[in-house]
Amino acid sequence: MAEIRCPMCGKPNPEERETCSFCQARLKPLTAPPPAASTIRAGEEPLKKPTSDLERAALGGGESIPAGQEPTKKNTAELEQALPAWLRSLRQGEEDKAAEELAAESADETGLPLPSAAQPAPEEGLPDWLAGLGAQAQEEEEELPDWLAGIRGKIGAETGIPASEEPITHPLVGAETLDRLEGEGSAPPAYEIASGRMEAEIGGPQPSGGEEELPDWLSKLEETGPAEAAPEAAAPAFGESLPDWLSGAGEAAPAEAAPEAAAPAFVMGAEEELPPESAAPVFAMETPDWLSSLRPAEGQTPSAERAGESQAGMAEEEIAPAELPSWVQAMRPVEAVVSEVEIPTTEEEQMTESEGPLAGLRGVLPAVPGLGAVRKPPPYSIKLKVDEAQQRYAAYLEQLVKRENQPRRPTAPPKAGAANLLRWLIALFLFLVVGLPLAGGLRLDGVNQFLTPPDVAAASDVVSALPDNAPVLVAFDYQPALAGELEAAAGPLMQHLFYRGARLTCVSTHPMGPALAEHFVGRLAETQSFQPADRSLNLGYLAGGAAGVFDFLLDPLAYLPPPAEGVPDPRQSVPLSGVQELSDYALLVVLTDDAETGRIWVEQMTALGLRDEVPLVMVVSAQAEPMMRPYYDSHQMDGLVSGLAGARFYEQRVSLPLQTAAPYWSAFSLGLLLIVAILAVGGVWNAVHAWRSRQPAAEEKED
Amino acid sequence: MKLRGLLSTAFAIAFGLIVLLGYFLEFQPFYGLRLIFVEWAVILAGFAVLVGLGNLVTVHIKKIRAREKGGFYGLLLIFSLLMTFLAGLAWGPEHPNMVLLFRTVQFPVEASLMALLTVSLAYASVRMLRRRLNLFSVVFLGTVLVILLGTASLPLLGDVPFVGDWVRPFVSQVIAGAGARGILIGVALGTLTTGLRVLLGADRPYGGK
Amino acid sequence: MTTTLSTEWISGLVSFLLTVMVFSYLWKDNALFRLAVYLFVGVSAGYVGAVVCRQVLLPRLVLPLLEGDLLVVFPLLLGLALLGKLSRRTAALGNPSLALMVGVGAAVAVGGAVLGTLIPQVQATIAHFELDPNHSMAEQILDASTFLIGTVTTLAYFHYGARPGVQGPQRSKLVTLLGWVGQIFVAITFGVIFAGVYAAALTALIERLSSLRLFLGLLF
Amino acid sequence: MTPLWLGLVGLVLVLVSGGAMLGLAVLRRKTPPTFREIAAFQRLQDAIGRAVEDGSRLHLSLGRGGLVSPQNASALAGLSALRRLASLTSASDNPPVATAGDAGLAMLSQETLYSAHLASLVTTAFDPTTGRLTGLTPFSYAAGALPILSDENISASILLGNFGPEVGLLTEADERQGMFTLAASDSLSAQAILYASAEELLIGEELFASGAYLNAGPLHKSSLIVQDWLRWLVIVALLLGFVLKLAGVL
Repeated sequence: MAEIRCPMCGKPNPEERETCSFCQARLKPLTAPPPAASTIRAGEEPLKKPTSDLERAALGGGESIPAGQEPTKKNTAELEQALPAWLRSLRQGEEDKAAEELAAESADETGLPLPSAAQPAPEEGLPDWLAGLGAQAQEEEEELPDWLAGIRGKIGAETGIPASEEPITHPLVGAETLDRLEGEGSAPPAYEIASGRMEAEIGGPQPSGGEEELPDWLSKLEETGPAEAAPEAAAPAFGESLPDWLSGAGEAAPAEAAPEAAAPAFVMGAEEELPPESAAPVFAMETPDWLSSLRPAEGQTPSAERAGESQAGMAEEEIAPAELPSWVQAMRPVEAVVSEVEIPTTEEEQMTESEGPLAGLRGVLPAVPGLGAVRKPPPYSIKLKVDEAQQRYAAYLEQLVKRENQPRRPTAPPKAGAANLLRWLIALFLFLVVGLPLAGGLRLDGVNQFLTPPDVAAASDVVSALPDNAPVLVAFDYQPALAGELEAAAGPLMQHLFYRGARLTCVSTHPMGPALAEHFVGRLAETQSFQPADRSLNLGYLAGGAAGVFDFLLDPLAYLPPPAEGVPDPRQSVPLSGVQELSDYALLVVLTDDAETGRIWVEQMTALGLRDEVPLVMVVSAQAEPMMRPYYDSHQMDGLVSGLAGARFYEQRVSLPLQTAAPYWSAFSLGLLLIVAILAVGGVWNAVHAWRSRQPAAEEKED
Repeated sequence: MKLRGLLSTAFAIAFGLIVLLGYFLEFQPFYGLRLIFVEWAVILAGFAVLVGLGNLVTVHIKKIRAREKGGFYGLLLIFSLLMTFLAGLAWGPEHPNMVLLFRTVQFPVEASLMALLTVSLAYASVRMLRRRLNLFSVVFLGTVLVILLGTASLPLLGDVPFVGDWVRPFVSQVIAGAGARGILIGVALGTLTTGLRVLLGADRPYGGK
Repeated sequence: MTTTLSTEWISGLVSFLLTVMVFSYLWKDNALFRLAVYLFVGVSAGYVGAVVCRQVLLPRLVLPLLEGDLLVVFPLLLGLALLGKLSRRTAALGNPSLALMVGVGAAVAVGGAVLGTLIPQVQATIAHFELDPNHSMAEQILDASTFLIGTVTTLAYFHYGARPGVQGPQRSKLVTLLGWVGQIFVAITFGVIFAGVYAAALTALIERLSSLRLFLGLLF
Repeated sequence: MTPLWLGLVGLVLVLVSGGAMLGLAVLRRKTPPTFREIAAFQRLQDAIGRAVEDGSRLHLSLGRGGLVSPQNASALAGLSALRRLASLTSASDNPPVATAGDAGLAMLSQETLYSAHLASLVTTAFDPTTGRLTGLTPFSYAAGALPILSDENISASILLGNFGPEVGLLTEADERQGMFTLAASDSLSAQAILYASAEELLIGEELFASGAYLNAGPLHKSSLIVQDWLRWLVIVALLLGFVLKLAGVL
């Protein structure tokens, strides 16, 4: 049996089929093959009847727009019933202003003056949210900075745009609106969508969204002479203000790109409506750029050829494209295969009805019965000219579309009951195992076989080497949530400082730091019976991140409030006695849970050349250790204590009378061991479960 | 683009570029201007916090008015926020009463929320292999086990030999150190291009796009 | 003294209750948990607001203004405009102020990324290859090589460029191989840091439980 | 102080990167680059579709990195993604809700959602509370976001920004609600937690690629190309340094 290859997807179809069984593209002309004699005369108006018929067929019942009629009103009026309520309200006269504004804002997005009343039309046949998605077709455009758009303007100009070309405004969009245009994507008017869809049906160009990507046939037009090329080519250059009467031809691109960019393929309705490319979702990875090689822009597919021929036909006619409504241009390629009727032009030539309901009316029905004389259509090759790569791409595209059609099985969330039970069990065991040693003062930590790590030893040596009553600067740069760990980790070092009689100046780059400092120092003071005020001064919060730390290191005392009467001057306080600048401090201790904050202190100290003058020791949360250790290894700090483990080593090395880390250690070790057991058992169990549940899935795939 | 949009974009680009120059050319006038503009930005961030407080309050007032779920909690939030704010303004954040408030409310709640993570993270790790069973997940989980085991002390036996004194340091300092460097350098590259997009006026989250 | 004691006692009781209320989230999201959370959000926001007013706006804006420093007039005006964000009607007034923050923030980010991370991290990584004659050469070379391989493969893992293929975009074989090794390093790195976070959380839990025990000890 | 030579090296690096981004953005508009597939974005696409279809909301969290801090870049990347998501769901009954732990970011999220609202065809009044500040400290921010996740019919939660350990609370809340979670952060501790707890994770710098993968524009795509160039520059520098160090030259 003879087969016909579909001009759209290139798949073989039985000869007798009207439409492609794969992509629903039309395989045969809608009208009977015309006699050979017929030719089209320049200056002829396109026929209403056949084109509308064709459009209806091609659009699957979509409304047609007769020639010479303002398309907007008619379309939206007919769509009235199909429109969502809020859109219908747009059509109410009293809301014209709102519609204007909406159009202006959309224009702001798209760069196209948008007829607000025509706005709803693009949603025809699509789920209405797609309209919103469609608005993103040209987001790439807006992405470039405005001044950069000028460069594109130049590029466009090189493609033959008269620099003086003035954008023509749409009646519905004021000049003020045009000023605001930035070139964002927007849903095009109805007739643009129609033309875009029609081009899709006949394999018209489908640029990927960049405005300067001229459709192939359009760029051919440029060669035919400035009279035709200029208005068309203006699209890329002055895309921001492209008048929509002109956009019909040039804007097949946005009209097409809107659904293409916006319609994720899981919207079945959209898939039925749109050509396969249209099903590709917005994501770059979903529409790999090789798809552009499938597009007629390469000028290789018959669709592009046809488009080119149709434009050649246009060139033959002495009608400037600018004078044609866009939908007519969209019809052009179709007209090439449509039979045409010579319509009597003068009244005399037209016959008067003598009977029936039309009695007395003249020229109502065509003078020539039937389709009349038809011209010979240009020869078409139904053979698809595609190379291997394109075939491969087409296959991949098909895979993509198929994959999109299959409903994706979302990963089933765990059953709430089982999940909660697991949580409760973990919590129960954890609280018991951690709580028991705390409650009973149990000590299971055994003997420590390891030597003190060098970073902890170095930290304790620095503190031991401090002169008595030395001024020490301490940065409390952690958040309250980590205070539990940081206070345990820094406890031994801070105790050690107080035993050495150190006078503390507290600062913080965290807004909660002042309270944390007071809290920590207050707790230490309780255990060691001294008045915090005698031994520490809180300078408060350093805003500005790295810049704030830099300023502070330059002049620490500048952060003190100016001396006031009746208020004791902190400069005279014990902690600050003998301190004029940072180098007067004997040590800088940074307590932090965040590697970034630690890095700031290290870098600013290094940048100001203070590293040789003031030793730097850090107490960090266990989570920050891997990021902070390199600074110790590269000698940018003099000591490092990380987490409770570090504190425990510090405590053992210094042998402080009051141990703060040790009481925690047993509970900590037991807790860790419990979690190790839970993770090991639970991990294996879930791995087996996952592996077994994979088997049926794999079998399904094989089937 | 509207005039206001142009002004905003001009502000972002101009101030941003000058501060950027101040970073790389640490001499006058760039360096001085950088310090001044960063100072201005810090002051504006201070104002932003006030606006944020307003945002926090209005969101919950709206909930209360609409009698949405959680309206009462919103009332509690607004009350505690205003009381703390006014008290903090009057006494200052280091005042004993403010420290007491911090110790009574903020510290226990934050520390407890952190403590909740022991259960959340354990649960997530246990479930991870069911959700994503591949070599990398297994390596991740194995590493967690080794590091935790190397950190703990066995009851009565003390620290775990070999794992604690050799494997843990090598894995955490060499392998993790290398991985962390790679990730941090990559993040720095991403930060560079993201920041440049703002400075080029391509990303305009301040009322542009 | 009794006042202080009673205050401390009430504070202990409230913090005890709040801790229990937060832990009740382990059972399920419940009213007690929400009560504690909303109270906490309000208190922390109020505290931060007060800190910002007293330690940022006062010393950096108000005091200089009182001293006649005209340089702060500009940020003052921008700050007042930013307050327009409190209402949608006047929100647009604050956009220039917001833009200034974004621009400066972006510059700070770029400067920090290049001078704070990119160059120092590369320098530090290269410095890591320094061999110390006092230590075992084999061990140092093993360390250095592992460090180099780890950093390079991790970086390569993120490579984005790919060629279109039938099975979708494909990276070159070399990059794919390097990326695979890099993923192993990434997984190990995250494992180490995860263990650290877990240790921190466990310490927080221990601190909370011991505080609960201390308070209960006061009662009984 | 930064040495002058180092500053100049940095400046050249920045200028070249910026120039390359612009140049590529202009030159490669007709042949947009191809990038490796990242499964998380495919899953995000499905989640967006489901949200729009079933009328549920998307939640995007921008983290708590200060706007004037070096950590703000992750949030800026998050804002690009927010703008795109807001546009993709603009016709949905429920616009996305954005939460942040920094006041500046909260304002930016409002502006971003507002501009997306204006660009959409929706005529309902804009709800400024869709961009929220939920707390001013890391854990209060996370705690403040928990009720939103459970009360506001959220079907997918996207976490793009600077987080710390508190992100574990957010992912657990997502998991309890059985919602899809896509998470990314510039912080290593947050990434480590997300590696175990998030349904889909963007590792390291993949966070900054979200704009390109969401088709946010040519400069986003050219950014990735420039990142690749710089990446290999760094790799070559490391290899050279290694060889020269071992040779004792450096």
